[in-house]
Amino acid sequence: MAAKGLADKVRETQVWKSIFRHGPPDNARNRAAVVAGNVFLHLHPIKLKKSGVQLGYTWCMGGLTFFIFLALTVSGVLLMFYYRPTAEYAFNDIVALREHVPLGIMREIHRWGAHAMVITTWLHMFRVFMTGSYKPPREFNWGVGVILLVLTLLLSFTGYLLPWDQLAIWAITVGANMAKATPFLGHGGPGASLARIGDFVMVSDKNDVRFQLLAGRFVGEPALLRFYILHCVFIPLVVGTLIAVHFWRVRKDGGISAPL
Amino acid sequence: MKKLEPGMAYDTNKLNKVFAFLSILFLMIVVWVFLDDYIRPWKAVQIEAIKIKQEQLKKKFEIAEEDINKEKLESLKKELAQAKKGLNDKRAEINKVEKEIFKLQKFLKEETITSGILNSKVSATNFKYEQAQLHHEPEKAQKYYSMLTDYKKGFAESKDRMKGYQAKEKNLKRKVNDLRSEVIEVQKEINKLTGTRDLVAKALKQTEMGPIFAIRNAPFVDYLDPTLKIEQVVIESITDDRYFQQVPKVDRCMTCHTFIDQPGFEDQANPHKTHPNLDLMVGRDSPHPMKETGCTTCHGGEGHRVNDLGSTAHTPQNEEQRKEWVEKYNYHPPHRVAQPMLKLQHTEASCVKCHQGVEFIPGATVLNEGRQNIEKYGCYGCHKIPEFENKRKPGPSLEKIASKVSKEFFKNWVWDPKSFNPHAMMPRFFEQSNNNSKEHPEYAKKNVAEVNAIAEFIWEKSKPYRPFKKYEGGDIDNGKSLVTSVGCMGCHGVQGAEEMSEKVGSYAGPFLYGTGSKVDPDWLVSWLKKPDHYQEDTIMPSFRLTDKEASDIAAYLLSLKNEKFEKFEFAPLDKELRDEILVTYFSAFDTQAGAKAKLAKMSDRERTLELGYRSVGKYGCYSCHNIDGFEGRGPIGPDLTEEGTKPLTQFGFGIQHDVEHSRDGWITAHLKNPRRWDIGIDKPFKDITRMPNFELTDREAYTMTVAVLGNTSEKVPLAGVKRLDSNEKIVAQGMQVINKYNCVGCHQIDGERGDILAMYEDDINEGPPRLVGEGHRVQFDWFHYFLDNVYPIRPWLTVRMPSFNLTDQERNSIVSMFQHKAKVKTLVDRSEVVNWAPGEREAALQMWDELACATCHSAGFDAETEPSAPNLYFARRRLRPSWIKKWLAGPDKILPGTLMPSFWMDGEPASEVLDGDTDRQLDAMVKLMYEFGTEKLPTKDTKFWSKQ
Amino acid sequence: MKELINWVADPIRSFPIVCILFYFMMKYYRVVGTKKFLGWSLLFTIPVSIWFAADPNFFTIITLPDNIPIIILIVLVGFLQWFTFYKAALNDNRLDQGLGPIEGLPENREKVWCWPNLVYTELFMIIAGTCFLVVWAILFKAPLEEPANPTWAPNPAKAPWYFLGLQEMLVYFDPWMAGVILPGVVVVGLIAIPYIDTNPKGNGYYTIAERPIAMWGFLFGWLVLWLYLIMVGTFLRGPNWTFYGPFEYWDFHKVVAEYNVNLSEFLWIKWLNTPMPENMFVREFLGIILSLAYMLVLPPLMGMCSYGKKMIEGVGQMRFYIFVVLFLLMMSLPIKMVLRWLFALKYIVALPELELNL
Amino acid sequence: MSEARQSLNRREFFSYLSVAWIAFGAACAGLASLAFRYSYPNVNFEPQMEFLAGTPDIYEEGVDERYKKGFGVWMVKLEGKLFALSNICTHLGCIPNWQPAELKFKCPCHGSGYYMSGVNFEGPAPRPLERYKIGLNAEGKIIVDKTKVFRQEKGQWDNPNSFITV
Repeated sequence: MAAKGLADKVRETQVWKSIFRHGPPDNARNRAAVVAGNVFLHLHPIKLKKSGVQLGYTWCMGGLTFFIFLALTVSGVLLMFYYRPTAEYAFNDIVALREHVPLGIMREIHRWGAHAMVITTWLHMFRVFMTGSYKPPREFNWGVGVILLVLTLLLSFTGYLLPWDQLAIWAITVGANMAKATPFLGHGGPGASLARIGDFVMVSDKNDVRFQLLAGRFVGEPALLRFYILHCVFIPLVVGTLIAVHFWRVRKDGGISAPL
Repeated sequence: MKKLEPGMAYDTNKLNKVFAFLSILFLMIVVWVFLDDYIRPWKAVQIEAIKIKQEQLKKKFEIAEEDINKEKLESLKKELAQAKKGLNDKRAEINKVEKEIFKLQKFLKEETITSGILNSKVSATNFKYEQAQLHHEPEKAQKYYSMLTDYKKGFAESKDRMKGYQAKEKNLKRKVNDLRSEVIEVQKEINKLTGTRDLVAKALKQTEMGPIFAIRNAPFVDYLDPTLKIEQVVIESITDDRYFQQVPKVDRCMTCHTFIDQPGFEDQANPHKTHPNLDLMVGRDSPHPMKETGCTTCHGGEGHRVNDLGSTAHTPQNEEQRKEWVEKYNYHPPHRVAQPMLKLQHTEASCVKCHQGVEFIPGATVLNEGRQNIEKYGCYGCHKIPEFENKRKPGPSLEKIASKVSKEFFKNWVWDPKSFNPHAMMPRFFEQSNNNSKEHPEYAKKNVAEVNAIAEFIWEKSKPYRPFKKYEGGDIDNGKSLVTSVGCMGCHGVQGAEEMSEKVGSYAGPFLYGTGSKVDPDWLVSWLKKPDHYQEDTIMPSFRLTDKEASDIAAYLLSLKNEKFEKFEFAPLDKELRDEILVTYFSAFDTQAGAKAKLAKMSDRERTLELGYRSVGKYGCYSCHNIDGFEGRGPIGPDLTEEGTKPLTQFGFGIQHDVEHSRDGWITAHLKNPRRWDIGIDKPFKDITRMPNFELTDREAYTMTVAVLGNTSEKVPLAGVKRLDSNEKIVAQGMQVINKYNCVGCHQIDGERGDILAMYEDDINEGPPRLVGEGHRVQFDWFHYFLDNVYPIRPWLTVRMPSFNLTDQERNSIVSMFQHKAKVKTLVDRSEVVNWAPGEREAALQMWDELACATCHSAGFDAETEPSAPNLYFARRRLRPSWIKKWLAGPDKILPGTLMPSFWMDGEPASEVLDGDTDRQLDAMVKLMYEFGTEKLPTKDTKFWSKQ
Repeated sequence: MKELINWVADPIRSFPIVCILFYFMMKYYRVVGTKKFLGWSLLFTIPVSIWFAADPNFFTIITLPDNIPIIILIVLVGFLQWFTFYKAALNDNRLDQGLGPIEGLPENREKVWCWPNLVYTELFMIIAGTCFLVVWAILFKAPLEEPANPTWAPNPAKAPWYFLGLQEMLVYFDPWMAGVILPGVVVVGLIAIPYIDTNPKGNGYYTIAERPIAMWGFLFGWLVLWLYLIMVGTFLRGPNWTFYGPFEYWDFHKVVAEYNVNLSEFLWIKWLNTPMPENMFVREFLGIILSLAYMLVLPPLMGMCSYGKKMIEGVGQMRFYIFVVLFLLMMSLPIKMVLRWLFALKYIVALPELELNL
Repeated sequence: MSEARQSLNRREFFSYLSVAWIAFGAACAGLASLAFRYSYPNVNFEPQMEFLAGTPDIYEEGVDERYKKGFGVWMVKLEGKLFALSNICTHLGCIPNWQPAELKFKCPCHGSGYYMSGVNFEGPAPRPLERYKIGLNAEGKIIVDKTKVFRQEKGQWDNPNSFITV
């Protein structure tokens, strides 16, 4: 009784009231208020279809993907405190992260989280297809989702280079060489050999898409910096924006899908 | 006012108008961004360069066109037409063969596939077979083995067939070629004739600025494959310091200095000029190629910037050029740049960044001169200067000074050395702009007290010395001729021979001026006879003078008087001022009262000596002179190790407005008058600038500035510096000894210096021998012996090789230096008996007569004539046989202007003996020289060497 | 036995097997989608997995830290695929009886409060997810190899695991197809799905019977062409991208007998017995015609057959042809694979002069 | 009627709104293209893979080793062709030696042997040595570009960039 009394007392303080503008969510009014009045929760509807909370229906893969995205953002920001994207330091900093930097699993969380996010994204898409949830009125949101899937892969791919070890540079080399083969835009692709006038080579290893990606003809320090920026700033910004669109459309398209 | 729709705050049309206006503005600004980004000054420069190149190529094209033999070309063209006509007749045949070749392709391709398949099967089966062997499965292995054998057989057969087809193809192709040979040959001839022109034409075409050029360099698409672009070199081995990180140097100078490394543009104006010294710098085959050395390594400046003359930190050579640049390029001096470019005339300063540990840097004439001047004036005595560490003190020792000069002389000398000896190298401390008696009478009086005290102090410390000889008079004229002929002038200038002294320009020893008014006669004779009797570590050598010679020289030197100076009377010690100065010293750590009390406890003599001690310390006398009680004190002047990168703000320019506000401006001004910074500034006596005035000439100040500017904090990584190899290290060490004893004052070593030779312009053979490839010439054990026991080799010379006071280590260094310089380090086995081939000796003797060797090399052969060439009896001991041979073959090539005739000029035989074979003749003569040495040296009494 | 598995695992054999398995799984999904089937297959799979893992070579490969996610993915997909069939079978049985799907039952359509139902579910998943990630991070160190060295490449040099399907395609296609066109088609195709699939049924519940084409097509691409190829690329490709069985040691020196021949070489040398023409388009005319026919002639033909007609009626010309083109592009991969294995065919169109090989 | 509509259309076309959108769109496109251009640096710091190798007439028939040290290239003049041959053994990357007496390249590590043309004929080497891109510049000097390799087994040695006719 005393504890309850204490909780009530806390609830009655001005501080508490200033933050939570409603009583305990044990009645309809407060349950609505707790969701609608909270900036973090207000993306949710106040009430939703039961299937939306059934793991057997949603597998919670979308939610997990978002959670992992947040976890990756936090761990990624923390990693940035100790990591310098330069040829001299990148590798040593990674070694430092596992050898002496406090919370030595930060990089592991980030890396395995990245893999996990790829998996959950795929499975999310798998589930959405299985329940036919891309069907009208959710066609557009499915498209946004596919783009998010591609961006997730790109996020993971750009992050792959940052440890600056053999695994990193050769995986990126293999990946970047595909860009080389882009028709007309990569110097090893179909049509590239046609794009020249005399000495003027319009598609060469110095100006094709691979060069744009790597800022060089091979995976070197400029590529490291470029991938770092893409990985830490550019793609996350785009992904964050698209996630907002994605969530907004889930609400606007009638919440989690269900039979008509 | 128009009525708006309900719910509308603005009229839609109005909104559209504003939107349109802003959008157009936006668009225009975007266009501006494009242009701003696109228009860069270096592009204009590059276009200019292309035009220059075009002009040049056009001229070349015309010349090439003219060079073509038109008639021949015409006839060849006709021939070609003829041949082509002829080809038509063979067309059927050619077609037939070509068809065969085409048919053959099928077999070739088929066989390629077959052998490819078999090859892959061989490899795969081989792997399986090896795996079976590895896992001890003999049955499987057996199976695979037989398969492998089959495949291998098949593969070998296939390869064989392939070779057959290939041979066939080759044959057929040759056939076609044979059929066409006439046309091909003529075409080749034509190509040969027009080749140069065609190549120039091709190059000319590349300089065209047509539509493709425009597209390649158009905004936005100029990332594809631009022709106008920033050029750069990245030099890993030379770095710039960026917050303790050494980052590779990046130089983009060649973006505008387009032809800097290409010969043929020497006459262009900058920036299109070729580097003036491509053989040494920048050139691809030079020791400093652009890609490895860069530009700012030597010139300084901001190599990675390309925007304009100012931001790249170009520095004009002089005011004139600055004005020109301002006019032409809107030049503004570099702002916020740590290291602006060195002025062109100071560029050599940078050599020392990479060339360390050597006395001379070949090619760096100004720098070498500057260093020589530093050596001459002994700057390193007071300042720490790289490459001058651990040198002997530049001034003479004062430890026994009392026996050499009088105290009165000493004071007057210290006060103003130049008033006694206009050539004195001792700088002037007093009567300067910040302490002269006119403007600062009180300071000058205090200076007088200081000098008095210094003299007292030095005399107090001076150890007794008793000259071992008495001066008893001598022949002045003979003395003078001795001074100018035995070699004194290699180190000393001499009063009475001023013109010659200036020509020689020696500085290792003091200019002998007014000596009679300076030194004690007994001391002088003793010193001349045996310098190290007075000072153990002197570099003054002994000339092995006879008593008469010494007396005569002394007589001459004593006859040189400076009467005016003699009459100077130095003001006596002002005790009050002395005490005042001392109180200032004492009160540095004490109250005035305390200082005075301390002073009161001292006796009069003690006070004088205390001030003397303090003053020697204050003026740093001990930095240049050995003074008892100051051993091990650090140099008094600031460290100049990093003077070249000292921030400009750390230079005090005082109120000197006419001094250029730059590092080199300050240094030059400072060297010319160090005290100028005090002008117009109120400083207490104890704080006024103390650096003395050397009264340098402009040239000296300039060269020394260059030498000082090179000492920077920039650290070139090991990979970038010139690292001396084991040979060069030994040479550098030896050169230090050579410089210490000023050997180069007399001897020219492989073309360097030999100052005294200036006296022998009429006949260079009368001067000290020039040492060219000396390490090859002489045997090193002889050399060793000689340095320790000098004896005359060339009896006709009046100039003498003196005996130096060398340590073993120094002698070793000299000998090994010559050996390593000549890269000949072997010992000659002198015990070997001369081994004559049949008839060779007779031939040698015949040549000896024919060539009349004994005319000059008469010593031991011809009593009648005075020898005018070295005594050949010493050859065996002294010279290397291989050198003798080289010498005989072309003495002129080794010592231009030598009296020795070139008998075997250009490999022609000198005689008919030995079948007129030059090589054999030379060998015979070398043997003869060696045979002479086995005989005992004939004296006047013994018989001359005979030919039996 | 292990040798047999090694032999079977070669894509030449395992790809058809996987295809056949896929066919039966889809056809008998109602059998697969039972708890009994799950029980039996677990009973079979678990000991077999243990037996597999007992092999040192196999164990080495699967326990590479970067391969752990694939294992997790396989387990999850295996279960979720069964779960899908299970749910779909339940629904389809109900639909057969004329009942609606389970998800459409009134108790499932009931609206519930977000707080605490959804918020708590999310919280639980966050906690569980965090625990899972932390445990994973503690148990397995993130991989770190030698410092980057551009002068020597590790062999094999593999892309990140999720791209290994694409890298595996490189065996059969040139990079411009495998690395650019096909992935591009996948993305475009995925985005296009809702606009092509106009079947209104199956929206919001698990079913296979009501949308067979979508299910067969998607699952074939997802399971066989994407996941299977990733597994091959990860577990079965060793040095020099040579095939290695699951129990095989990755011997650097292994060589496989392989020599591939272009279609044009077959045509001119083998069949016509003449030298190859010099003009490259004449040389490759058969391949060019075949490729063009595949992409341009086949779709109208398919539109003319009865099934195609029916589909056109249902979804319209535009959607049908887009679908067919995407489908044909997807099928080009298995077709090329089969051609390679059967005829050692290298390129259908070989124009190295233009870097255009197909 | 239709004329009036046309004129209306024209007026609409030149209306402030359309001008505004066109200008706005063009400006945005311009900025986007600048952003694209921004991704291509104007200089790059990659090591130089090209070098000048004199004029063709300095080479004699056979193997020339002057660019082996420093650039890792043999210049080979053979049957009217001059080409730049890589000096990296295709087996395990050792550096073979040129043996003028036997007219072959022999790898000291595992004994792979190559003909003067670069084709392997003995030892474990799996394929011929690679050739580099070679060409003439405007001054008639040879440029060797090591970024582009030509491999015999891929039939690339017929590529006109892989040799100079002399």
